[in-house]
Parts: sequence; structure tokens; C-alpha cells
Amino acid sequence: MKDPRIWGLKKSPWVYHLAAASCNNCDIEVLELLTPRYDVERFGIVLVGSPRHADALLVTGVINRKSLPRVLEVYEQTPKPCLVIGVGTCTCNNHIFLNSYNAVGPYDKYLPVNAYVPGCPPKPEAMILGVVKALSKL
Amino acid sequence: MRDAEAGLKSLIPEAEVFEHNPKRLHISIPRERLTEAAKYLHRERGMRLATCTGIDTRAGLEVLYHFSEDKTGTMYTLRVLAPKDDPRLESQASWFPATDWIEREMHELLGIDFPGHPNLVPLLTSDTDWDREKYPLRRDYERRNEAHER
Amino acid sequence: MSDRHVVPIGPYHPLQEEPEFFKLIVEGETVVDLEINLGYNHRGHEFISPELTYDQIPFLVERICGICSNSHPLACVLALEDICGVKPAPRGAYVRTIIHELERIHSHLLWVGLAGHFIGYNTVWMWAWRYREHILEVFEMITGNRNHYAANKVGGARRDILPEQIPQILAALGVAEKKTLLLTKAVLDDPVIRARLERVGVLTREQAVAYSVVGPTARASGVDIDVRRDDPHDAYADLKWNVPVLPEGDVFAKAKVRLLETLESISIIRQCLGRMPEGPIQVRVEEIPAGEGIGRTEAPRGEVFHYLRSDGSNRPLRHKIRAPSYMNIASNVVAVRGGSIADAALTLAAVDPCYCCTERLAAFEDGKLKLTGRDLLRLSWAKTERLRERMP
Amino acid sequence: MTTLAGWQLVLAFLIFPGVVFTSFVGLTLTWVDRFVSARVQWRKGPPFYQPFADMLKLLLKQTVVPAGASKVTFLGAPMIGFAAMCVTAVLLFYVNFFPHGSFVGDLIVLVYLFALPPLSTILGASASRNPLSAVGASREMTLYLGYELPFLLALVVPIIHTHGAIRLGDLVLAQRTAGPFLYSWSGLIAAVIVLVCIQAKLGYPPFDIAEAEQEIMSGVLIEYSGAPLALFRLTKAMMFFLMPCFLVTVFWGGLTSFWAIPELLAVVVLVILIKNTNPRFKIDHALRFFWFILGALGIIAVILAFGGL
Repeated sequence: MKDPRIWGLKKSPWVYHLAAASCNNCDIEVLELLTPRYDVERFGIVLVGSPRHADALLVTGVINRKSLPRVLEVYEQTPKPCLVIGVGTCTCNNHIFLNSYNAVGPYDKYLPVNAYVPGCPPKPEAMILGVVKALSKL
Repeated sequence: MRDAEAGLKSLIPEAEVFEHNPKRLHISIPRERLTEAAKYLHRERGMRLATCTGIDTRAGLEVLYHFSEDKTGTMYTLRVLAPKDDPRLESQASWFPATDWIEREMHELLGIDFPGHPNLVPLLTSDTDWDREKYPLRRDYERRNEAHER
Repeated sequence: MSDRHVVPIGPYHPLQEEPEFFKLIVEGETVVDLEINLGYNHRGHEFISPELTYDQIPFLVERICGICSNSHPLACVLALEDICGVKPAPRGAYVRTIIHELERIHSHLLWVGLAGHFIGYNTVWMWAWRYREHILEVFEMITGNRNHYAANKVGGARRDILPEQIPQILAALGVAEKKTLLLTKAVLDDPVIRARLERVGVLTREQAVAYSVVGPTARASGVDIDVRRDDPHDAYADLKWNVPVLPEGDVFAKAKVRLLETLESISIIRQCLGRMPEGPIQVRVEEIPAGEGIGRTEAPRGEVFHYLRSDGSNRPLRHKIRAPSYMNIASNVVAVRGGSIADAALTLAAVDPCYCCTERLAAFEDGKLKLTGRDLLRLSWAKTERLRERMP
Repeated sequence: MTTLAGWQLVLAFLIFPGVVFTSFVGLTLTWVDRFVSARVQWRKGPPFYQPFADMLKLLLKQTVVPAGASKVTFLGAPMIGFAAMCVTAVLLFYVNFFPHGSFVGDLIVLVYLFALPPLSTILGASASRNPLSAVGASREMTLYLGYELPFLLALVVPIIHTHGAIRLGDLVLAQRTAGPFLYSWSGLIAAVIVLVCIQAKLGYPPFDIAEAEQEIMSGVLIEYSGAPLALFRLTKAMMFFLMPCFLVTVFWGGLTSFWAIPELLAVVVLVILIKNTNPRFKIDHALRFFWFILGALGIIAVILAFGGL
């Protein structure tokens, strides 16, 4: 067993869903992970209600000016070590909103992002793969 | 000659009507007669306001009030022009709640002033870091192309 | 274990949720006023679209809303066709109509699930979303993606519906119809749900007209408007279906209108599949002349409005987009006033804004945070529980 | 009269009935709970080692203490609950295996020990200087006041059955001779009341009013992370094991009888079923439910007990 800390994190990643200026398609797909068809609880993944309990931040959307301070605040509140997993192409490279005056850039400008799940919206299977890959990289 | 169109012409003789196609009518009216025309279309003819469009043109800030007559499915668009140096239009929000948000949006994105609006505060832009003097939907707003920066 | 000190910022704790989208001002149990704080999803579509060519714009406007991601491109394409005065290819028009109605089914099923979640019936949520998967599978088969279908093009549709795909569509429709009927019976006949939704968040007809609300929100308040019937586009002119309109204006009427509409959509798709004309699915459009165009369609939440002004080049001069929730959410101020806090979450969800918007909700009493979004949800469930107690 | 020597006591406290054994069984029961709940919703449910993985991860994660929160109480609160549970475990098992060794009034001591975990939650929540957890703390207090009354009333019944024996040992002995109290009418009603109170003490639906929605420990313990949060969850897991043991000891003939294990599992399954089939109560509604409905039941049980039924 390598570092037990990492084993713990790998086996029970608690996820907090953070949506900043997203079109809600990825958010709906994130919710679909809980429904019987995909059921992420078999990997120990639980959706928690507060960043304090979270190990992984599932972020969606291209951050806009109004939600940027709040996004940074939530990241600061999450106890480290914590993963940041970007769901959807918006989190990878601002996607089609690159030149918008209100989109202030993908997450990796502000937060260390561990995994990107491209796709608009990514299929639920791709999201599960994203979380698993992020965990295996630890 | 539809009766709504006739009624409007009798109310505001100097209105010019341009019929794009049977279901799309554009009526240009002077800025001062806006409230009268809007009240006539909404209250007498019972039309629903779809939305308002603000456009920054060479001739000035043009605002289109799109009214929809649902029974016949025709769109009546009131066209009003506010000169660039005096971007002011009478606010309809006091008597017509549907225009409340759209006037606030035009105020913050295009810089059109709406005297008489109950609370003309920013609707969409950020409360912390946003330059209130710069209006993104105006033609002179400098467009940064991030694609090249990187 | 290293201890780190964190300075909490602001009167309310930002940790639990982002600043409120809906701020309920309450006195004791009743909601006195509502402050709506927009801007968290504003990405400036109208600013970006003049930089794109006419072919790229449908892909941009598709990303406005994740759940009705076919209505915006369709309205935009209709506006372009309005400028050129071009009629789409007959078969293309039918394909567009089918996809448009399929999206209404999956969007309404999604809302029924969320409404169930809001009053404490989580099995309804899991159930509705499980049967929604069939529709998403059909979408994946026809257009290649679960949402954001990129199905519309100026002059017709981008992909054709092949004859061998039709059996699976009909099968999925069969499942959807059976389950929607079950849901309709479950929702309309369940005494607790009725007691819970009736006379809650009432929007009178005058208020609906004053706020110019659209879609099911308006039809549930007795305003008989439906863009597919009033200003028919594509294949709607030669289809027959009835538009459910209810006078009560409460959340129950909105639920009923949406469920009945889903059944209508299923019959529309069956009519379309039955009379699909042969021929190409798109008409070649050489260039867009200078002029103005208005495109309107009936999205699951109401009328989507697109206005385009072109100057003859291949980029628009101005592109105005107005989503249906823009008008409906504004009417929440009147709908939620006077109601109890326990019903607040439900009333605000009744206009069916996207999921993210109903998540950010909190109640304040004289400036102090009283209940978070979660508490309001729990109050709503507890009320259901109480009503079930009193049921015979 | 066997009394445990010094090192035996430490061993008993740390290993057998104490920390290691109880937390192990408690966590396994939590897994049973999550697995059954998942199955009820056609889901596969987590693997068996899930609660242990959660514990390990939380123990090793960083603890964030909000500024301005009184550090000592914030970090001390979870330890109170945890310590109380360890002592309860030792006391409960000791009484069952050596009934003669129990002292007068240990039933009362147990009731107080069971009261400590909710108090530590309230202490922790109010110490974390967050309006949300303060709201949660006040609700937990109301809930505590609610279920304490019927809980005590129900415990009076076995005392009456054994003509005023406060010692747990006597209760166990009496049940060995005269058969469990559960089989008498008053005993049955009292057992049901205690079962519902267990549901409330554990904070499981329909009484998880102090916690937010589906998440465990989110409303009241919103500020906690890392080791303190792990301690809270471990305390709850141990309670999930010890409360049924207490019920079986007092009403169902003690833990040493041949039927103890199946009885325990029956109680646990009952708690899980109640959890999965009920939406939540509103706080004042729950209070009314406890005081009037359960209170009345308690009085009836006491009257029946006096009547010798």
C-alpha cells in the first residue's frame, strides 16, 4: 500500500458540484450520474452539499466576471488535498465563448485543474472515466 | 390594411409602415410618441411584448419594441431612434412590468438612459469588476481576440 | 493535521452556496418580497455572434441553454429564412419538427422529475429521469449527441432521419407515452400532490399579461398563446394537435399543462413520421441579402425570440436573443409573494428555469440569513409529509 | 464478583468491547445501511470497505478551522461524543457478561452517556460560528428535547417489571429467568418507543432535520473537515451499533442469550427500513409527534406495566 492517504482519497472521493456560468447541460449530466443507470456510489463517489466535505470539485462552465470571486472562495474553503475536475469543453478552453467580454477564462487560469473531461456535454461514462483517471494520477 | 395598423396610423400620422412580409411589420415613429404607441398596442390591441432590441447604428441608437399579436401571429415592431449624443428614451417599466428587465439590460450594455424607470440598476454585468462607462454592444467597444493573445 | 485559519467573508457564509439567485424576504412564515439577482450565467452571446458567420451561429446559440438546445438554433435559422424569404425543404422541415418535439418531451420529463424532487418524492425524480434516457438514446441515434444536436441549417435540417431508425423512435415514443400517462395519473390523482400544488404560487391572467409571460407559464394562467399554432413554421401548418390551456394559474395547472403537452408532442411526432415527404432535406441558400428577420418558435418553456439584422456580408450586424425564462422568471416576484416559505422553492421551480437557477435560493429575515436552499427544500418535504398525515 | 484488573480494564476499553471492536462493527453496519438503501433505489451500492475508506481518508485530510471559531471547543466537541460511546460500549458488554458486577443506577448512567453525542454535535455546531450550523444546532436541541421525554418514560417500564431495580444487571438476570420484557404488552410498546427514539438520536430520516438534504452531516457539521469530521462519523457509526445493543439488553433478554445476534440484526434492519420509507418531518411537527403521540404511548405502557401486563 503506497501512502494510505492516497488510498483513502482514491476509494472514497466525495464530490462537490460547482457551476459557474454554464449552460446547465453538464450539470444535468452530472446529476444523471446519480440515477440508477450510472450510479457512481458503487465507486464510493458521493455528492456532498458543502465544499468543506469535498475531496473533488466537479467544475462546469466558463467562469464569468460575476462568479469568479465566488469560485475562488469555494476553492479556498475546500480542505486540501483536493482534486479539480473540469467537466465539459467550457472548462478546457472557454469553448465558443472565447472572445466574450464577460468570460474571464477557463479554470486553469485560477485553479490547478487535475483532469479535463472534454465534450459538450460529455457522456456520463466519460465523466466517470475522468474522475477515475484523476484519481489514478494521484 | 390591418385595423391595428390603421389605428396606429390614425393615432400617429407621421408613422411610416414598412411591410417586410404579411406577418412582419416595422413601424418607425418619433421618439416622443413611443409611450402613446406602446400603450395603444398593448392595452387597446392586447398585444404581448416579445422583447426590445437596441442597435448602435451610424444614425444613432435605434431601439425596436417587438409586439406580437398572438391571434394572427403577426409581429409589429416599433422603431425609435435616439441620437448618440442624447441616448434617452422614456421608460415604459412604470406601467408595463415586462419592459423592466430589458430596459435595465439595454441601459448597462448599450448606455441608453431610461428616465422614470423604478430601479435602473445593472442586471447582468458583474457587481465587482465592471467598467460602467464601457458598453459592450456598441460598435466602438474594443474586441480583444483571445485566440491570438495566447 | 495542519490547522489553517480561514477568514469567512461577508454577512452570509459563501461556503454553503453561491450568492443567491433568488433572495426571499420573509416575515415569519410568509414571503413578503423577492429579490432576483441575475448575471451568473451571462456569457454575452449577442456580443460574440456578430463575429461569427451565419453557418457558425447555430452552434453558438445552441449553447445558451442545455435543456432546450434545439429551440434557439431553430429560431435563429427561422430568422435567417425570414430575411431571405426562403422556405425550408419539405422533408427538412419535418425532420426539424420531429427533433423539436422530441426535445419538448425530454425537457418536460426532466421538469416533472425535478418537481417531484422539490416536494419530497425522490422516486418520481429517479423514475422520470430513468425513462427520459430512452428519448436521449433516440437523440444520440438520430443526431449523434444526447443534447446540442446541431440539427438545423438555413433551408432545412443537417441530418436526415433514416427509415430504419423509425421503428426505434416509435418504440421509444411508446415507452414515453406509457410512462407519461402513468406519471400524469400519479401526479393528477395523488391527493397529497394535489393538496401540495393547488392554489400555490398563483399567477393571475392579468399578471401573466402584464409580465408578458410565455409558454406553459402563460397557458396555465389562461393566456392562450402557442407560437407553433399562431405563427406556424416548418411542418406545424399541416399538423393537428390541441393546445392545453388552464385558467387556475397555480403550480398544479402548470404541471398539468406540461404533462398534457408531452402527450400532444408524442402524437405530433407520430403524425410527422407517418407523412414524411421524400426528397432532399435542405435547400441551397447562396447568400443572405441585407435586411431584418424575426425568428420565433415554441421552446419547452415558451416563445424563443431571435432578431437578426444583416448588411449583405456573411456576418450579422446585430443578433438579439430572448430566452423564454427571461420573461417567466420576472413573473416570480408576483407569484411567490404571500405564499409560505415551504412553497417558495416549488413556486420558483414552476416556471421551469434550468436546474442551476433553482439551486441557488435562500431566505432572509431582516437581513439575516434564515434558511438556505437546502432548508427550503426540507421545509417543502416536511409540508408534503404533513399533508399526507391528514389524508384519509 | 469478578472485577477487572487494571490492565484488563485498559484492554477492555481499547480492544474488545471498546474502541476497535465497536467501531469495526459500527462501520460494517453503516455499510449494510448504505447497501440496503442503494438496493431500494435499484442501485448497486458501495463496496464493503467503503465506510473504512471514508474514515481513513477523512482522518488523513487537512482540518480547516474557521477563523473566529473557538478552537478548543471546535476541535474538542467530537472527542466528547466519541469518548462517551467508548465508555458505553464497555459498560454495556460488561453488564451483559457479568450481571452481578453492575452497580446501582448504571441504567441512568447509560442514558446520560447516550445523551452526550447529540450534545457534542450541538457544541461543535455552535462553536463553528456559521449561521447555517447555528440553525442546525438549534434544531438538534429541539429534537433532543423532543425524544428525551418518551425515551425516559419507556425505560421506566422494565424498572416496574422488576419491581424497582435500577441496576442493569438485575434487568438482565430478570429477563434470563422470567423471559424478555418484550413479550409483555407494556414492554412491546416501550420497545417501539425506544426504537423511534433511536431513529431520532441517530439523526436518520424521518428525523434528520438538523442535517441538510441527502448528505450526511452537512447542515449541523458544515464547518467540519478532516479528523474532527471523521470522529463525528465514527461516533455515529458506533451509536448505530450500540443503540440496538442497548435495546436488546433492556427489552430482549440481554446480549448473551443465543438469539442475541439475530435480534440485533432485526433491529438494525428495522431502522434502515424506517429510514428509507419516510420523507422528513418539519421540526415543530416532529416535536409534537414526540411529546404527544409517543408521550401518550409511554404513559399507557407505564400504566399497563403497573397492571402487571
